[in-house]
Amino acid sequence: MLHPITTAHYLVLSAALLLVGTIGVLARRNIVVILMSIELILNAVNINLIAFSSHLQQVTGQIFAIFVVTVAVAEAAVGLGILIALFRNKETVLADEVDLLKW
Amino acid sequence: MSFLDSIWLIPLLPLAGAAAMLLAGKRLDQRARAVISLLCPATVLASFLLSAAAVMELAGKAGKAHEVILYTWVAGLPFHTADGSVARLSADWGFLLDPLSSVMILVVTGIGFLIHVYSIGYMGHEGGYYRFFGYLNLFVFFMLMLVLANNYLLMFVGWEGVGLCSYLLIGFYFHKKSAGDAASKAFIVNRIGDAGFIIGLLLMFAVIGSVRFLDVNQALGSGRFAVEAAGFGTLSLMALMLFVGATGKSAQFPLYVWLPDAMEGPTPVSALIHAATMVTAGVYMVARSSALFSLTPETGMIVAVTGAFTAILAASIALVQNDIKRVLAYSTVSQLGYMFMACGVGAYWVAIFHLYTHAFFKALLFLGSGSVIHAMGGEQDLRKMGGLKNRIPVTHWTMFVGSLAIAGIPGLAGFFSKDEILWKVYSYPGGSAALFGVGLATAGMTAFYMWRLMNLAFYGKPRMDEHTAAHAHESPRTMTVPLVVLAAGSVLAGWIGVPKLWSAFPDPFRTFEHWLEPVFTPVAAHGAPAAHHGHGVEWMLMLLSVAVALGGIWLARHLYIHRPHLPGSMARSAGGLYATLSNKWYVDEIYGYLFVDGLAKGGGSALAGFDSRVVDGGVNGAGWMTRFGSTISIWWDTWIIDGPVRLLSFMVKAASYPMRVLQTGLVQAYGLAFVLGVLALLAWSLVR
Amino acid sequence: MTDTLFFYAFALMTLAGAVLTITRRSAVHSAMWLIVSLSGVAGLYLLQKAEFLFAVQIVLYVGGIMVLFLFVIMLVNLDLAARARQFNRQWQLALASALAVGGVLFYFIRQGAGAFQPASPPVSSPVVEGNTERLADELFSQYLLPFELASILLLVAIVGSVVMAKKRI
Amino acid sequence: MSDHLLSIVLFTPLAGMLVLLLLPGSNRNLIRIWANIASFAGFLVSLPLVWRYNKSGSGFQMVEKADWIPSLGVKYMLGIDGISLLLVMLTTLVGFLAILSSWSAVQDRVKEYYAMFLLQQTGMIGVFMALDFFLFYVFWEVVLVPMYFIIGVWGGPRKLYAAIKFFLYTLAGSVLMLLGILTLYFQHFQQFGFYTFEISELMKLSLPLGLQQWVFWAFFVGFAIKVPMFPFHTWLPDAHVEAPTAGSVVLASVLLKMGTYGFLRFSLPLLPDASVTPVIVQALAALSLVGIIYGALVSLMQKDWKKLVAYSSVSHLGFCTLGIFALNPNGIAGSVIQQVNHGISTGMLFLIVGVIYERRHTREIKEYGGLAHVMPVYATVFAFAMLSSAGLPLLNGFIGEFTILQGAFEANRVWAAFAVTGIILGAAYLLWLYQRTMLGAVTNPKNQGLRDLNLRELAVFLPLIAWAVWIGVYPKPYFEVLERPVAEIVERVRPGYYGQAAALSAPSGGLR
Amino acid sequence: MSEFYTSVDHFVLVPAIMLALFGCAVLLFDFFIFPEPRQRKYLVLFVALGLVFTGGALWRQQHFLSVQKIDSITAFGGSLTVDGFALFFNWIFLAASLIVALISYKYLETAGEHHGEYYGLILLANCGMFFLAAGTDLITLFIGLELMALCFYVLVGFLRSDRRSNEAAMKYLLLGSFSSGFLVYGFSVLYGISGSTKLAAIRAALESRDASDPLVILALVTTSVGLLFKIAAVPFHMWAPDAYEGAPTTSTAYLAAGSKAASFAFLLRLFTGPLAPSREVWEPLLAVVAVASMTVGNFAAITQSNVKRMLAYSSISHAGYILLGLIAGNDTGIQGVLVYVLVYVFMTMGAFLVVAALRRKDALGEDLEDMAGLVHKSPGYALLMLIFLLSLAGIPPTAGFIGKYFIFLSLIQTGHYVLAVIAALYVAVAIYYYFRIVRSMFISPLKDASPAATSLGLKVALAMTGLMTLAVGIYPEPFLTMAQASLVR
Repeated sequence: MLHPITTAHYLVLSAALLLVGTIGVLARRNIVVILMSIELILNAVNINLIAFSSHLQQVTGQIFAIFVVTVAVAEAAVGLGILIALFRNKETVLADEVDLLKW
Repeated sequence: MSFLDSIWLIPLLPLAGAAAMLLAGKRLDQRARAVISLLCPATVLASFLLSAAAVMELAGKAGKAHEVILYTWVAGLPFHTADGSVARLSADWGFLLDPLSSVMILVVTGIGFLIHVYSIGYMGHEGGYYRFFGYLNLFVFFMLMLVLANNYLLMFVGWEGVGLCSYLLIGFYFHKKSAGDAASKAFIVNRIGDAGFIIGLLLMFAVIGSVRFLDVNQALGSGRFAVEAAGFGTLSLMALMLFVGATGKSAQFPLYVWLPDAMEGPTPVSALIHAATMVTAGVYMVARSSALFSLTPETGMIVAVTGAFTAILAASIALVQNDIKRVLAYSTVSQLGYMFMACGVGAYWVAIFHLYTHAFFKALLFLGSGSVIHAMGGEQDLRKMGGLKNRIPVTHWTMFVGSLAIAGIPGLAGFFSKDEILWKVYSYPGGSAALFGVGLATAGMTAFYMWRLMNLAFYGKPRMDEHTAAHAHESPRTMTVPLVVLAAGSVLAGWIGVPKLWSAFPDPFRTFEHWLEPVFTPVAAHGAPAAHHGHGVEWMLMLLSVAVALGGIWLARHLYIHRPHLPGSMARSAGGLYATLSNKWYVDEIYGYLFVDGLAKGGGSALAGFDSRVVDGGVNGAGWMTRFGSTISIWWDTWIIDGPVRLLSFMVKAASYPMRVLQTGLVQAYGLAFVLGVLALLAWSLVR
Repeated sequence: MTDTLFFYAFALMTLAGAVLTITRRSAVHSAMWLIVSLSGVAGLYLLQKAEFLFAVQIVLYVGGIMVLFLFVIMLVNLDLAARARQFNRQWQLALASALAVGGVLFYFIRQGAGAFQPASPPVSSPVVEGNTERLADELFSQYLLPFELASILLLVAIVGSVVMAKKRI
Repeated sequence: MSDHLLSIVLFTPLAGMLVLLLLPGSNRNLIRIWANIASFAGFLVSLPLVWRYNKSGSGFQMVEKADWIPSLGVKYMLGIDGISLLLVMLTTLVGFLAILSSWSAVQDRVKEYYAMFLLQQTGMIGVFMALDFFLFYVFWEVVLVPMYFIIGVWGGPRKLYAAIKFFLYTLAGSVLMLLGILTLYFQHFQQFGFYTFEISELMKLSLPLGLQQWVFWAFFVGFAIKVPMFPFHTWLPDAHVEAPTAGSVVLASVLLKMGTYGFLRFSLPLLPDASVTPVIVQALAALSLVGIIYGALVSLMQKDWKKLVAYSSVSHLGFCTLGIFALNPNGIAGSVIQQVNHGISTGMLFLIVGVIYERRHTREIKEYGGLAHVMPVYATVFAFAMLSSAGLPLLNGFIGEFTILQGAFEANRVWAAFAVTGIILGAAYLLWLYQRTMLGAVTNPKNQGLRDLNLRELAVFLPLIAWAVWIGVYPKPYFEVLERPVAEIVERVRPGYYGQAAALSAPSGGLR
Repeated sequence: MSEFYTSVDHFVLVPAIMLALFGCAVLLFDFFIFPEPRQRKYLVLFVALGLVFTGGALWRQQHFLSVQKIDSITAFGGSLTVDGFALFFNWIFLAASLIVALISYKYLETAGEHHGEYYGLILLANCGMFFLAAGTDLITLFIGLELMALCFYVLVGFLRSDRRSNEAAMKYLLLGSFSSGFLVYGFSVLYGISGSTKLAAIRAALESRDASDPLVILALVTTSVGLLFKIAAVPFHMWAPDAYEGAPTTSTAYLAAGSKAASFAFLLRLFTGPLAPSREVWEPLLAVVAVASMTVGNFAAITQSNVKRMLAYSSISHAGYILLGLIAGNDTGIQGVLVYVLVYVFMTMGAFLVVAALRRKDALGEDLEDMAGLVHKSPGYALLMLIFLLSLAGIPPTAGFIGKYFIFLSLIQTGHYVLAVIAALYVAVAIYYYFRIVRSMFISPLKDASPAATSLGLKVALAMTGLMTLAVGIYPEPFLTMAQASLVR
């Protein structure tokens, strides 16, 4: 009945998470939520890395994951900073109201 | 140095005169006209004397030919002739004096000199005096080049040159639009002929490998080429093409239309260029190519028939013309037709003989008419003349002689040559009774229209207004002297070509034929030997022609003196025919419709449209979409000039917008594009 | 056996949290659900014997980033945004294309485990020392460079966010 | 020193330009004087070429060779043969006259104007001298930019459109040509193991016919657009009509020759098999013939004086290309001579338009008429230009046209037959133009007070007229100069043309 | 020196250390030594100094390589490799940073946002680029990329009070981190495939698998998507026009030159290294992308009226051209990519510099109209701009032609005739919009006579770019040999 969990399971899961994140990025108007969705994507990557590293019985993947987390933090920080600057001038956090630059 | 070696000076002297006019003419014209009046005729006289001397020397020379080569003019590169042998595209700057060219240069310089003298008086009161003489000298130069050249290519130089001068001289009164038109018409129609000439030359290069007269004759005579009696071969084509050139220059059907219009030029010009010399260049050229034509009987036939047709056509038109100069112009065309008839049947010396006599009396008639016009204060319409006999006696008597001569009254120059032509046309193997008939009819018409002219101009009661009548006076000496000289010529010139029939006269009276004999390949080369005709036939034909001539004269006198009302009624009764004749068989109209409007203008504009629309690419769209198409005119303009580039730029711009529209400025749309890209790449690598 | 159950539990937690994150109207709720999702991931880390990462996940993400997010959400008052539509005009299209990508991904995976093989694990004796130690060893020997580099990265992040967010520098 | 004669000739105008840039822009006359001096110097230094060129010497002469980009096998290599010699002389002379002619015509941005001309001068000379394909391409492109500015800045009302059209058209052609060049370059590497752009090296290639044809078409696009041959000619009227006088003169006299020169120097020798492929030869001959007749007919209908001349160029260049693809000595030699002739005659015609445009600022033919009364000298000069362009014997045009016709006739009699009609029409539209502008009464009062040519303007025309007469009366030197190079080209495309000829000539004893 | 940080490691790392050190130093100085806004311009000197030191370090490495006759030095257990390739690109980065620093102060003063952080970020970004060029380990590369990217997010948004700048930064950041998510996802799969993050190991692993392996394809596609985003290739280009337009022009120049060059270094490392085995998969993909980039870039640029935006599109099309070199893939092609990048950096920066010079307090000076009649008010700028544009279009004898030359040649050598023809024809299309600028500069009448900005730095920078653009065009030999020596072996 319950078969053992293989790496493939993790890959499927991460793929799914990636998709959810992607949808979030593409569909939500609120920039904050978009940033969150990006976090989701990075987590999907991490699931991949961890799965592989345990599959390969080495920690490289985990290290990689740590760095991914770091990057995620950094991006979030800068992103929110920019968001604040934007909000200061434009009074909005909705992605589709930001379209001065086009064509 | 001998005169023979200095023949290259003969053309050069008039050129010097022309150059002088071009450089210093204007100043001379203002300060010292006399200088011009002396200098220019002097150069021609000089070259006449030189020519005479050279001819004398030539007479004494064995072989009767002398070639002087200055240097290689067109020193082209090697090429393959039709038979694969190698030849070099080359033409000398060289001169050939032989009996044929000697006759020509004497005529050109002699008549040319007389007409120069005449012009001193005739143009005395005209502006652009120096221009006129400059052109005239230039013409003499080119004409001499034409007849003295030792190869066809150099001959073509003169050929084009005289065309240019006739253009300049016809357009001399260039403030008159008609003059300009006539000039251009003459040049362009001639160009059509020249195209034929050029192709002929190319063929000559391709087949024979050289265009030097001596080479060509030697090659054609060498038996390398058989007589093309069987079919219409390369040589026949070559000959035909040369003849096309001749029809242009010598105003034969279908290219004769320019000559009557050329009468826009000053009368001396008409006399020199359009009667005595230039228009005979074609005849000279055909005669020069006798070796070729003798190998191509079929072309010869074409020549003869064309000549005959032209002769009678022009004569018929001349019957009803009212412009004194036009009558003479058509008469010239018709006389040239005679000459080609002679050439066609292979009686080249007779053609040249007629050319020579014709030069005298036709020049005389033109100058005379000029004198008449001069007296009438510029009036050229015969219907407004009449009764000038006593007002301008010298002109009258000289023209009287001229008219008799052209009509072919025995003893006068015209008689000998014309009668010889008729006889040869009848008797030569190439000829036929039909041709003779046409010739005879033409002779009758000639006599008629000439005497119609005489009667309308000199006899009967004056029809001009008093003012003109009061001022009608004899022309100055400078004009009458040439008339007299020419009249004398018209009487005497014929006596060196007395028919063999008149056995009473010793051979010296037939110098002309003997003189020209060495130049032309004997008639025997025409395949079939000359059919023998009895003396009786010849006598009969001669009398017949004389009778016809007299008949024509009588009819003219009857109609225009005794029954002046008749012509009008006849014209009315035969309305259609009359209209057709006076409208010159509508040839000009037909041509105008066919070529000028049809081909050039129509084709040109069609192509201009084609160029802008089709070639310039599917401009419909381009112009239609063009961004700054403000007013219709601009729109049309851009539409017209638009090209593929516009089309391209349009398409690019058009393509530019969709690409930019994707750039909505919405960050998530960008993300979407990104994801679609991912999808595309994944899918692609999946399906491969 | 239990691993299997735990896996599905955490997987459900992760995905559900993720989905709710991107579907909640209010950003605050999204943040909360994100925490849930991240914790689920953390749980998966545990299952894979990545204790250290588990800790990092909880502390850094759930602790650090979420605080940051909430802070921002408070700073830029979002009630206005909360009342607005939460999905943009292209969301169906986005959904469709994302699912299409998913479809392709799953096609790959459906090709079977055989065609879907990561590198084969070394047949080594099961490791005795704990996860964190090995991690440390690797990190400070093999991956010293990225580690140093990461510090610069964080510096940039700080400077950057300060430059951006601060009213006047 | 004199070993570098070509370089000197090449760079004199450029040096002149550099000095020019240092002069104060405010002092116009100084600039004008200097520009004229510089260009005249350019002409003077080119004169020694004439007597230092050895007619009997084969191949290229006065060759200069230096490494430029060794790693690409690119060399700075100059050299001239008879063909280049004539075109270089044409360039230096016409370039000078063009600059002389614009003394009073150009009033604004004088400095840039002359700078552009001098720069362009170097570019054009370089095109005719380069023996390295890369170098050639560089010069080829260098010419574009100044001409763009000359048209675009000092041009007529629709100058912008004309300028960019010219630029785009030519560039599109030349980049495709570049691909062809690179193909040869690479093929050479594959066959000989080293990279070079040297023409003499590339001539050693032996390429399969198919490839040759591809490359040929690539070259064709580049050259045919420049010439311009029939379907690609539409940039020409625009460019000519809008360009300032001197611009049109240089454009017509020299720039167009770059295309025909390209055919002669590259297409034929480098791709001999492709060049004799019946399809290609017939196609190009057909295009040339269409160009001849078509250009003539279209110019018959023009209402714009300058546009008429422009279209006449299409017709005349048709003769040049026809001669080239007759692929026999006379065709090619005639083509080269005709190129020079066209440079002289059409150059004069454009100058003539310029003179009157400077006085009346319109090119509408119907605006004029009877100018011969007010400007007799002008009318005379015009007559010379017209007649030489119409190919009247004793003037240059005839020599070129007849030689080309002979060559074409040898190749294919029908071609010649068609081409001859071009001569008739040529006379037609030129005479018609002359008649409508010069003859007749002065209808338009505006034309009453026009002043005749002044000395400077006359000085511009006299050399050209003199040259026209020289070629017309004594063309021998030109044929001598061309004999060797042409023979080499013909031998290249049709090996044994001469040999076979000699063999055949023996029995029939060959007439002179 | 421990066993984990050997002298070799140090020797290899020095340039990065210098950059980081001076980066931080500048930040500190800005705080403590130059509180006065007026004095901030002296920070440029520090930047220059830092770059000089870095250059010195690079030179030592170069020297070492040439003396030892070795291709490369590997450090940190294979995560960092200094070879000709890395050095070549690092020189380019240095030049770019220097130029940007030189022009920045004037521009930022005019724009009213002159802060020391800008210079710090320039240096730190350059540090990130260093690792992109020299890194041979996925993690190092990833961190380097992010380091550079973060700096650029800030640089783009540096005009904090300007909405367009904010917006540009926001968009760039969102899409950038989104794409790097995909990139690192691909990395994770690569790691899974090979069990290592070292490029060499990955290559070995890929060679052992067949190219149609789904994992490989997955990794390949996601990775290349991330890379293509960085070089702004269609359809991952859309951030570029907005970011370029919104950013302060100096940042735009840096973005267009530095970031793009670094990304190409990164891309080449991966595609000529680990991903080389599966060429058969990605060659057609890249071909499509390249053609699409040239098409969209050129066509969209045609009708732009904002010069910066137009140049952005042109840079997209240039990315397409450079990719063609990679597609051809033979030595000529790669050398072509290197040369093209070198050339591209200078000409495109030059163009942006001129645009930057037109910035004034009141006017952005980015529109085609603002260029009208430039030749009348500052002929020098106009002339230089002309040179840059000709070079961008690839007209000899400017540098751009040399780049195009290599691309065309490599395509012909490898038989990609169709691509060659397309590329050639797009040259003609490109001319059209480049010459819209030329037209407005030289032919249109002068709009406003207010003089263009000028400063010593601007002059020097323009001199550098102009000189290089001409030098490479007229005497390319040294640069070609340099590129030749920098091929990845």
